[in-house]
Amino acid sequence: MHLRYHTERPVALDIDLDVEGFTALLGLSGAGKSTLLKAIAGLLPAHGIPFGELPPERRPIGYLPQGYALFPHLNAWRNVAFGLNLPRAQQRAGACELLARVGLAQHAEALPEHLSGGQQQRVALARALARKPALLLLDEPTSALDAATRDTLLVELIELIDRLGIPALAVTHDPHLAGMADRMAVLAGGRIVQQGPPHEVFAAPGNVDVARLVGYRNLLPGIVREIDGQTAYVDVEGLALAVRPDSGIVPGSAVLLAIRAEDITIVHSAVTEPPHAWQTRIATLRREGSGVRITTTGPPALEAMIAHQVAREAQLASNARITLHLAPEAIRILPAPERADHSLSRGSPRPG
Amino acid sequence: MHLRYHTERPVALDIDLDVEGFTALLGLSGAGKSTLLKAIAGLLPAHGIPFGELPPERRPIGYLPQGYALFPHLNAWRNVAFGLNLPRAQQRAGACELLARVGLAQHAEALPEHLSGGQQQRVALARALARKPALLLLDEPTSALDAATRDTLLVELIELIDRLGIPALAVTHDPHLAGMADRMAVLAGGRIVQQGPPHEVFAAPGNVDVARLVGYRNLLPGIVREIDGQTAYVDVEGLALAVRPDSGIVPGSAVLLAIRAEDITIVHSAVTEPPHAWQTRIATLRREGSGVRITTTGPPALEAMIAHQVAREAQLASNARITLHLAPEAIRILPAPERADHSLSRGSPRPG
Amino acid sequence: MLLLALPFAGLTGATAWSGFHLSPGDFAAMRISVLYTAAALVLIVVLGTPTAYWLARSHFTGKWLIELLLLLPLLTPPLAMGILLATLYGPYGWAGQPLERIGLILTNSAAAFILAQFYGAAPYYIVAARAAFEGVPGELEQVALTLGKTRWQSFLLVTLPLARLGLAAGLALAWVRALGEFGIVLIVAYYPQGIPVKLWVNLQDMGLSAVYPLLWLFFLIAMPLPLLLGLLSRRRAALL
Amino acid sequence: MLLLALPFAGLTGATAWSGFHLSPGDFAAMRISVLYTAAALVLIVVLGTPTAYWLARSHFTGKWLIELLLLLPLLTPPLAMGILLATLYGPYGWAGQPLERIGLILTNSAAAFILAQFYGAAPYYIVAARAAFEGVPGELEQVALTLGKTRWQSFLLVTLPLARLGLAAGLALAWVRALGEFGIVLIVAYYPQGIPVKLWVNLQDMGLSAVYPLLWLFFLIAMPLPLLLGLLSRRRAALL
Amino acid sequence: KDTLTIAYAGSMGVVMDRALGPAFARTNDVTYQGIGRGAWGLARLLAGKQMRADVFISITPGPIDLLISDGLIKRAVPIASTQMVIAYSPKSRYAAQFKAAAEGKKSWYKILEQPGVHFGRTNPAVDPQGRNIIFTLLLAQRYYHRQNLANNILHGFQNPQQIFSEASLLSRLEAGQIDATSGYLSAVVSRHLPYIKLPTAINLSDPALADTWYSKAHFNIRLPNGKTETLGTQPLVFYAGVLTNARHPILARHFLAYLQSPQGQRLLREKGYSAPRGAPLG
Ligand SMILES: Nc1ncnc2c1ncn2[C@@H]1O[C@H](COP(=O)(O)OP(=O)(O)OP(=O)(O)O)[C@@H](O)[C@H]1O
Ligand SMILES: Nc1ncnc2c1ncn2[C@@H]1O[C@H](COP(=O)(O)OP(=O)(O)OP(=O)(O)O)[C@@H](O)[C@H]1O
Ligand SMILES: [Mg+2]
Ligand SMILES: [Mg+2]
Repeated sequence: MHLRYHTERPVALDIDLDVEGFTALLGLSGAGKSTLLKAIAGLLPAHGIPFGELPPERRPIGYLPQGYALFPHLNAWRNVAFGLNLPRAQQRAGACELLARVGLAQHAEALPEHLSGGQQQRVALARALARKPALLLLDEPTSALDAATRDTLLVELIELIDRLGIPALAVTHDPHLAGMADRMAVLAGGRIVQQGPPHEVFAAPGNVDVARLVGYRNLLPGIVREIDGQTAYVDVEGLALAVRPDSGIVPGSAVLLAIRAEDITIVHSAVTEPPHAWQTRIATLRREGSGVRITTTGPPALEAMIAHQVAREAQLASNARITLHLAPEAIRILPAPERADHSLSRGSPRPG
Repeated sequence: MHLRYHTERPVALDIDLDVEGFTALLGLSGAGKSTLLKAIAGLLPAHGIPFGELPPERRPIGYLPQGYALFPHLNAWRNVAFGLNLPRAQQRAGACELLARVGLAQHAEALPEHLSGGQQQRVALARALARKPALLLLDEPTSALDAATRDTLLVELIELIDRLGIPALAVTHDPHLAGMADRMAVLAGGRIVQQGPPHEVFAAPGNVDVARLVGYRNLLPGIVREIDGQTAYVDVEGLALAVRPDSGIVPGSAVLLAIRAEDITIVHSAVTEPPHAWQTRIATLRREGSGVRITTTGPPALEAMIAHQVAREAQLASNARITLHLAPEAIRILPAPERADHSLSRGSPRPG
Repeated sequence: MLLLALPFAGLTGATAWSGFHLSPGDFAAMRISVLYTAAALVLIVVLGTPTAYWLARSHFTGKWLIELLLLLPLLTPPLAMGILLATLYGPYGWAGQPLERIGLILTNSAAAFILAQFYGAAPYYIVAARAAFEGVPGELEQVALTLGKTRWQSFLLVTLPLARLGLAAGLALAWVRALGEFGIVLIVAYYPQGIPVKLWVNLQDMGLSAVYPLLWLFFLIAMPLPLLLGLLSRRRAALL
Repeated sequence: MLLLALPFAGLTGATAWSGFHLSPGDFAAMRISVLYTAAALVLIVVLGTPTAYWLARSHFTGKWLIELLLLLPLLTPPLAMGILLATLYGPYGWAGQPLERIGLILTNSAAAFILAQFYGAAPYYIVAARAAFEGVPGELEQVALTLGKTRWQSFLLVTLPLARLGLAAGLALAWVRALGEFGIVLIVAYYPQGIPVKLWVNLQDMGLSAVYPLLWLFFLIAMPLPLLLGLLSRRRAALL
Repeated sequence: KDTLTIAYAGSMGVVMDRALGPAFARTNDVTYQGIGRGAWGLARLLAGKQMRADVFISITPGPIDLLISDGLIKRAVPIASTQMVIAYSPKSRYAAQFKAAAEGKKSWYKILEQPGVHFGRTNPAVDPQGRNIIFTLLLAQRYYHRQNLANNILHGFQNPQQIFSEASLLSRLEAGQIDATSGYLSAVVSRHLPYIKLPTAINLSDPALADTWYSKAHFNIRLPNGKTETLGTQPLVFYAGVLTNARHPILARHFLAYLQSPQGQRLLREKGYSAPRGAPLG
């Protein structure tokens, strides 16, 4: 399904987007994600296709609002039945079937305020499905769920969507959710700045906004020094990093290098530096669930994620001297941003 | 700081907990996490030490409630100044300093409803710090933040807490946050079922609840067949898995094996099976940001996370035959749960 | 609180319980009060609810003027209100004259009685209902639209049930006001005699001893509705 | 809505604008009305606010009885209320007698006037204020406690500002009710004569032509407070 | 069924609503509606066309004169008369003294002159009764040759401590919050209140005394319209007149005739009214 929507207020959007299967739309808080969904649902003045000329109650969409917006005076199954187009006698059975699909069969009688946040979200999802819509609009569908429930629910949801053949557009700021989608798009500055299969977007973010959103923790501005066949060398704060050159770059051009913390490894107490490795010191060090996160003094200051086992063997400690290794394949080359904007991941304008 | 608290309503808790530095308390939704914090803050009838005998306004605690509970009629800096014990003239400067610490210096004048969810949470955090408390109580302090902001803020918060020497108790259902803490504890069934440094808890969950919470996706019941020196063999649905034996187990005892999806690897198109490897088929396969998540047909049905590069080389596809490898060190042995309860990660009772 | 309850303790003491009896016509007055107040209430709900909803949901520049007009009847002393109504709807009033020609006499008639109660109670209902409607998040109505309900269905199925606490309070207030309305009724509809006017007549004709029993009767018939509404909304609130 | 505004259009038409003049004593009545109503309002706020807060926050089994007692004065026709007050606070009443001994005469005095207004308006204020307090989340008050404020400070700094919209509405309502109170005042305090009683006296003595100018004067002095309160709360709401 | 609407001076409630009205309604098969309120207030509402009635009954000629000058009444006939009395509360501290006075064993004015006595009356500026009690006391001052009698009881013609609205006055008297009030004999008898009868020379009941004796009482009062007026007595006679804009003029005339008929007069007498005196108005 191809969507074209245009809004002016509260935020100007000009959106051109393909929705196939389960499509995730990633964007920072305040980017206009909720605004877009409301526009498609007909709840905000907007121009667009499809549905653009229909009143909201005639648009064949299922909408899961950001705050769930369950009807507080109706219990779970009646909330779901609200969207069902069935004779009275069959409503309950129909609603319970949908609730069972989201794992809430035993909570059919509960009022929303007696459900936990995650349960509420699932009821709202069932309600959105009730109308058998031609398009599902999901606003942060998993924000209230713990990791295990989120993954289970998402997998089921994606299967359900495949089975019913209903395309779904889910907006989120969670890259994990985007990663599980059939297709993803990134919203920034009122436009879709990149779209495609998630692994492609994750592997080759088109600009700095996308890179940040999909989890590249190191974003280093640099200047291309020379290109030597399959390898280009980029100067980053005095260090020459080897990268696989992009078609577009020429020596002397300013670029931005994006590197995942997980892709930087350490080399065991090497006396001689192997290629693509250099010495530095650990600035901070912090144990996390899946490994040890270190930052280095630099230059350039980098963030790396080291597996627990490796960290133990290397006896990492604050201020210790280490050798970092960075494969050329792990570095993405992005166009340099017009102006350095370091507050992107913070200080976003107010949410919807 | 050692905490002992006991409540009866709305949920019975009997808590015995050490708080050192930044301590994370992990628990499922509805486990009573918020209840515990309110009890310590004096907002619910409870017995406990310390502070048990003081009225709420005299307890030296800083409390960040789950819904932030910012004062809607006061702008950001006045919200923060509410907790400051300074002469009128210095309040603004003091509040702005705290706001700057959470990266909100430029939003000092904004009213809460004009701030995004994450910004609100940070204002509430600054407000909780304003009183220079002897103990910080944080209820889901990062639930509204995107990954990048969350990590940045947490790192700063942990440093701040180190610097000020204020112990903090943060409750969460996010294992990632727990992983970054100095110390963590797990609440289940009204008690602390495990506590210690995060890497220890992550590496050796004491029971099935803890294992689930810290991200073990595979939880397999089995029977110990034999113990052979450093290796024990456990029957799991007909497969004998080699594990490093625990001191407590004897042949014939029922156990639960916990395995992370990330710890299961595949072996390249091997004709002969190496040790600790066996053949199976892929049931489902899904690309995610950091790799490909597969489930196998089993028995036993397992979930594994394969790096993108490996997956590409192995040309994984649905229904393809693969060889899984599972190192004995990657398997945790847990006591078998009293009764099989498969709805643990779902259907929790209502939240607070 | 205690202060407010004191006079009623006094009432209990002052009533001659042994010689307790009603005056002739008291029952007729009760019937009239209950019947016509119910009719006035229906009128108030039918006309007041859309007005309140409109005030709650629409935003335009001249709105404060409308609000001022709503305040006026609240503000006017009942006696003055009665005079104004008599001027307007009286036999020589410019609304009364044409209405009289079509057979609707608005002086000392059932219609006049209901009219007086309407003016006395409608503003209270509208003010309360408006606050109740403002408390219903617009988002829920919007979601109902996306689920295929029309605006009218969404009002019936979502807005009304969610506003019911406030509406019940408004209804109780309007009932109490309409039933107890005296000043306006005295001028516009001395007849048919409802309880408040009957109280006045009893006082003039027979003195206090005839007033107290009627007052008790009045409480007896006036109380059930507000109590019931309060109870119902509390029950439902507890259910939630 | 239009229906509600009609009588006032009628008033505009009926007033003899060319011969518009106030009767002597009208200004004195205005002074009395404004002064004493302000005093009554202070009393209502001082006594009513804690009562309303208590009703909003506490839960106990006998609460419905208290609520019923609150309804009673709302329900009682003003005339009956006046009689009850006269019985209670009259020179030989069992509350009036001791008060008279300490020099507080509650018959035809400023104190009696304020008393009548208090009983007429306080229930409205309490009902509105209670709803306003119920709208303030208890959690915010609790958070204020954890920030080291006492219960009183938390009430002043959090509850009051957050309830101010509803409190302002209650205050406006109480002002309007107290200022327009006629039935009770007529019985309890014929003197000093405020505007509503003066309207009645003017009507008897001089006829309608003397009533209309006084009514305009009444609107003129009664309107500013509710409008101001409405404006202020709207301004602050817009600020939020 | 036709509806006959009678606007009458408020003190006549009992005789109108319980005796004359129902009796007339029964014999003529009509519905009776009585509106009882201050005579001046009624007259103003009728004159302002805020109210419509078939018959208007007033005490004293003043309100009738107002309607006659507005052309709303052509002719009014006297139907009964009454006299001023002092009503007292049986619950009063002074009840025994009043009782003695009523039996002629004590001077009534000496009781009222005591400083602790709460005396009540209506507003002389707007109510005939309020004026009449002042005339009565001024006449008593001459009649008993007692200097300052009126002032000792009234403490000023417009003393706020004594002036109540009519409804308030009666309920206070019954509730025992006032010791004594002024009253019309007719109303006081209708309501079974104890009272002290006054000599004809001061009770304003005899038109024959009007010019020679009653007229000696007069006083100045500031009216609500700011003018100071000198007031003289008017006879305590009830006048009834048919309104020119009556809905049922024929029925109204029937009622007037009924009031003057023997049956009507008998009912009036039973409720404490005296025979009509004086000539028709208009
Ligand atoms: N009701 C409103 N009034 C004024 N501005 C608004 C309103 N709703 C949204 N905005 C503005 O529109 C912009 C986009 O809001 P929107 O809710 O679409 O963001 P979002 O991408 O959904 O953010 P989040 O991830 O926080 O939900 C925000 O910057 C916000 O300031
Ligand atoms: N006000 C209340 N009334 C009744 N039950 C309550 C109330 N508050 C909490 N509970 C119950 O107490 C239990 C614990 O609630 P609590 O809020 O402490 O959970 P939690 O661990 O903080 O969950 P979450 O992660 O969803 O915030 C829940 O099962 C809930 O049913
Ligand atoms: Mg949004
Ligand atoms: Mg919680």
